[in-house]
Amino acid sequence: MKKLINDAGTVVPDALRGVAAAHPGLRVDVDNQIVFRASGPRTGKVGLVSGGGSGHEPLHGGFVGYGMLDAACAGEVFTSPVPDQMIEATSAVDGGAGVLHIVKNYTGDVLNFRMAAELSAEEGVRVESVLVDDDVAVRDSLYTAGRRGTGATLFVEKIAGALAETGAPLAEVARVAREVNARSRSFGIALSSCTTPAAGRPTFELSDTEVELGIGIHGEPGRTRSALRPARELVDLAMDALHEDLPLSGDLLVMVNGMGGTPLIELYIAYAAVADHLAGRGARAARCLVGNYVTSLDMQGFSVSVCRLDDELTGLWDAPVETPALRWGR
Amino acid sequence: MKKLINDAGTVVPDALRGVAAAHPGLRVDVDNQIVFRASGPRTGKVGLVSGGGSGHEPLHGGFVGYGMLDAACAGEVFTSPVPDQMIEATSAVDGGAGVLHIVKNYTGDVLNFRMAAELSAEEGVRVESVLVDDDVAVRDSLYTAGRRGTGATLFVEKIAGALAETGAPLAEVARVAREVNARSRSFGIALSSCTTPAAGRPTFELSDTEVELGIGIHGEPGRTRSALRPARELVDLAMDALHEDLPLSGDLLVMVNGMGGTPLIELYIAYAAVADHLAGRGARAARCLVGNYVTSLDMQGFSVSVCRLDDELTGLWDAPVETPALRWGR
Amino acid sequence: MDVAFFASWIEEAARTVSSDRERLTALDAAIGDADHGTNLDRGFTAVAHALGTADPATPGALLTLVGTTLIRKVGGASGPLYGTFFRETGKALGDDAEVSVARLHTALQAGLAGVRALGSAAEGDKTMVDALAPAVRALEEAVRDGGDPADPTDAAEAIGAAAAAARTGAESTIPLQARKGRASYLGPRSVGHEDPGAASTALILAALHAVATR
Amino acid sequence: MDVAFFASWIEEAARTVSSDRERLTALDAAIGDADHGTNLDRGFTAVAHALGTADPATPGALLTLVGTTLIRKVGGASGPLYGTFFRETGKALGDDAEVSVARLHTALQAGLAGVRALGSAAEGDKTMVDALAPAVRALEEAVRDGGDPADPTDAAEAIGAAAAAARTGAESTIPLQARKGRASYLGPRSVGHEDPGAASTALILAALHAVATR
Ligand SMILES: Nc1ncnc2c1ncn2[C@@H]1O[C@H](COP(=O)(O)OP(=O)(O)O)[C@@H](O)[C@H]1O
Ligand SMILES: Nc1ncnc2c1ncn2[C@@H]1O[C@H](COP(=O)(O)OP(=O)(O)O)[C@@H](O)[C@H]1O
Ligand SMILES: [Mg+2]
Ligand SMILES: [Mg+2]
Ligand SMILES: [Mg+2]
Ligand SMILES: [Mg+2]
Repeated sequence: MKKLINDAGTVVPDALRGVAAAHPGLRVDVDNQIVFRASGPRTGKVGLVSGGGSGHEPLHGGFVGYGMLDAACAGEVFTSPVPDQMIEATSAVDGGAGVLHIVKNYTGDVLNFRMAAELSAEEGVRVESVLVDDDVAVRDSLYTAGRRGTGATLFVEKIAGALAETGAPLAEVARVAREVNARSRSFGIALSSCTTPAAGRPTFELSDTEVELGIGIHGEPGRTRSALRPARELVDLAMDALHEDLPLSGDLLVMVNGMGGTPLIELYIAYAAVADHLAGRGARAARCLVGNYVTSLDMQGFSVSVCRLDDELTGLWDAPVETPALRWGR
Repeated sequence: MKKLINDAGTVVPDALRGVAAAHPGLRVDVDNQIVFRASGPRTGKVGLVSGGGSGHEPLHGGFVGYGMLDAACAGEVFTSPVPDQMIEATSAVDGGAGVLHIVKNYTGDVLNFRMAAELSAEEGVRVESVLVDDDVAVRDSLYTAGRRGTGATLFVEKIAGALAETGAPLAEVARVAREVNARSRSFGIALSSCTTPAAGRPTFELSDTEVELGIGIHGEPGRTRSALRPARELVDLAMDALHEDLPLSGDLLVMVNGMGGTPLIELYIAYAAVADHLAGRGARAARCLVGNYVTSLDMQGFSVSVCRLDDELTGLWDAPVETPALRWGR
Repeated sequence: MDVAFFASWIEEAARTVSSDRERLTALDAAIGDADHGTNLDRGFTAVAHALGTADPATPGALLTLVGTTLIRKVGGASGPLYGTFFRETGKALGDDAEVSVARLHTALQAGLAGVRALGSAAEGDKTMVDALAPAVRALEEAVRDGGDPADPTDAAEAIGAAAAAARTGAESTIPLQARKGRASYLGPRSVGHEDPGAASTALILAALHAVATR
Repeated sequence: MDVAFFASWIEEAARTVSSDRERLTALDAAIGDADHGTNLDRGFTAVAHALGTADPATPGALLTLVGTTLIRKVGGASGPLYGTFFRETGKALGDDAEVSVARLHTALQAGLAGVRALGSAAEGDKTMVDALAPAVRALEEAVRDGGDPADPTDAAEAIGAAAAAARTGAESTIPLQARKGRASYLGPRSVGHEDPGAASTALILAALHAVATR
């Protein structure tokens, strides 16, 4: 394993110390692994708390700031954070209007956030939880833990965050968050595995001519292995999978997301193919992001996320945001 | 070689098509491989043109937009663009106040930009050229082609771009650009080589326990090979090299830059070490960037760039910028 | 079985989780995210620390503290699930200073019920429940079939049956397709691998047996 | 040597650059950025295309077009340098329809001067100049030492001496430490490798020789 780290056991606090040093707009509780806005809670504003395992940077800490999250809890690499962190974050960001938990649908995240929500409620904070489960690679049925939460988490955090900034009530913010999730789908493809610092070797092995289709963001193998092929064809595979689940039409918010080890030049090549694919279906990327936003350590690969926009969602997407990883309008 | 590409021969135009599709604020001439602001030249504003080999994304095309470049010429991977592109870009962005060429110090870039500047001048455009040569790994002497231009290119493009936006004359914009370069230094360390699409295999081989010290941004080997060690120690090596050349003191602009294949979590770990190192020297990162900005395809590694700020430069750094890869204040 | 016995169990469990950490992580790499061994090792290290400072007076208090610590320190799926298991087991033991095998059985049953309620996994879903449920059943049978509930040899035998059932249960997950947790994302590709949580449950019950035969 | 002869040279140079592309790129990988073969191959492909459409009338016009095309299409260090080399050589040939070896020598001398002026490399800096300069010198000597300037066999021999000198010159770069171009960044680590530009110069002159002996 070759990583720019000090010690496999201190990866998360070491990185959080860097986040703290780099971003004066954030307050980082390194011991409890929580990233807050430095400005603290705003009275009457719904607080947004998210969190999850580390290794997906900039998700979630990089999305804390005006117009997006109020706090993010960082777990160990690929391991959901614990209820204590969530409870601490929840009470710290409550401005009296309640707190929204944005939870990616993994058993660990769900169980820990559920415990935290119950205990926070007992402490008198109004909490609503929204589950993100956008990954069409997982068939949602009795036979799985349900779809995973992946790229759409960014969409939910941005759009719900923008609405919260307007002073909308908790129920409204939760409604729009669920709406974004319901309108969003993702599909990911890996060209390589990733190596967690603790394990020290790649989670799975891929030959030079293979890709994993339908991967999540934890280095877990995908649903099938397939032959490496031109970017255009890989994108078509992903887009077809999305379309099968949610017809691609009208104005879309589109993200071509890198898994951490894929350079930007390749992501733009993929985005060109996405734009072509959408044109072929008569749909349009009204808004887009191309970059490394929801990553899986050093994995090479990409995911495509789409959200069917309406005027309300487009307006909230365009609203100002000021976080380390997403910034416009201020 | 495993890359998200269509064909090794069409990497640059394919990526430029993606840039064009993703960024309505840009106009991309895919045939001539030039990225322009969609808004065209502004009368009385000095135009800023840069460019270089591809494979360093977001440099340079990702820095075209308000407050930064007016045009960027993209060469083949790791190969400087040709004079025709530069001449075309220069005449297209001239708003009557002349054009600044920002040139990274590599023989290829220098020669091609020199030819372009001469021909553009013959066509009646006032052109000034600024050479960026910030890489302290190369001893500047009679015995080398001089220091390479690396991370400081971003600093020069941002700060000169901000000044140009105020309507400052060409000589002033060139002066501040040279000043930024004179105050900036960089040093890079690679944990892996990179693979150009045309070559199809890594430019050099590194074992699992080795790093290359003093690398540039073209996958070229560094000046020495050394043992892999904790991030903190690698950072100290880089910082010591910078300090030896330009004492680290006072307010600095600092960039911890990823080489393309290193995930953000590791860059933050490095940034924590940079902040510690600076504190130890009584210096301060008054402004900073942490991310993949001046990359070398899929190389794993990082570079640290510093610029000694004064009030003028800090103000220009803080001025609004709106490009695909750097955005604040609007 | 007194509080010292239960302290030894947890100590032994911590030791064996630590020495089998790589194996558990490797199992998780195959059908999960390669962290199960690291997660449990981190959790049991925190447990050792918590027990060292708190020094609980009864078996019930001890196991409840173990559970709370796991919930607070592990994260992931296994943190709340194992945490709940130990908490519910501990709570069921009340303030008793001395625990019989029969009492242990009902307490473990409560622990299992807690895991089931939280994770809603049924047997056959390829989770820790596939090791835990047969273990509790085996203990129940051993208790019912007799022996002297106060005789330590008989207790050790009963616990041995439970540990063996856990091991068999863990192995029985190999041919199963996962329906819960991260492994379920793999669909049919989850077949052919032992579930890491079931494997760690077998380890934890083997530790109980090891301590009972000392 | 007429325009057809020079067209054949360039054709042969394109062929050999293309077939040696990987080797040139590998040389560049060792002390540069692994693109020299790709760069030249792209350039000569564009040259072939340009010659196919433009059909220049004289050797001078042809070589000038070759140079301009290389400048326009190659980029990097070698684009302007080789471009200048061919342009200056072509310009020095003026409108002549037929070129003697002596005339070729003075023209190549002008090409070399152009490369020197642009890149300011001296012999021994480990660049293409280390192949080009001895080649031009060898041609000069061959011309001076006689032979019938109009006899094709004597011309071929003279050109053969130039090509051999270029090859020797390219090999002479191996022990050198680079002082120009990308390889100079490596300092002492550039020692022990053949300069890719010198290697391609040797190829281009070998192509000239091959055509001259047909
Ligand atoms: N719903 C569930 N009910 C019971 N056990 C579960 C459930 N989901 C997962 N598990 C268990 O948790 C184990 C994985 O734990 P661990 O790897 O520590 O957490 P994570 O999956 O969050 O990385 C699985 O092997 C399985 O035995
Ligand atoms: N200043 C110079 N003068 C003469 N030749 C040079 C000079 N700099 C570089 N070269 C030649 O250019 C070759 C490299 O060409 P190429 O790899 O195509 O360009 P780049 O270095 O821009 O990638 C070197 O091997 C060397 O022979
Ligand atoms: Mg996990
Ligand atoms: Mg090059
Ligand atoms: Mg796991
Ligand atoms: Mg080269």
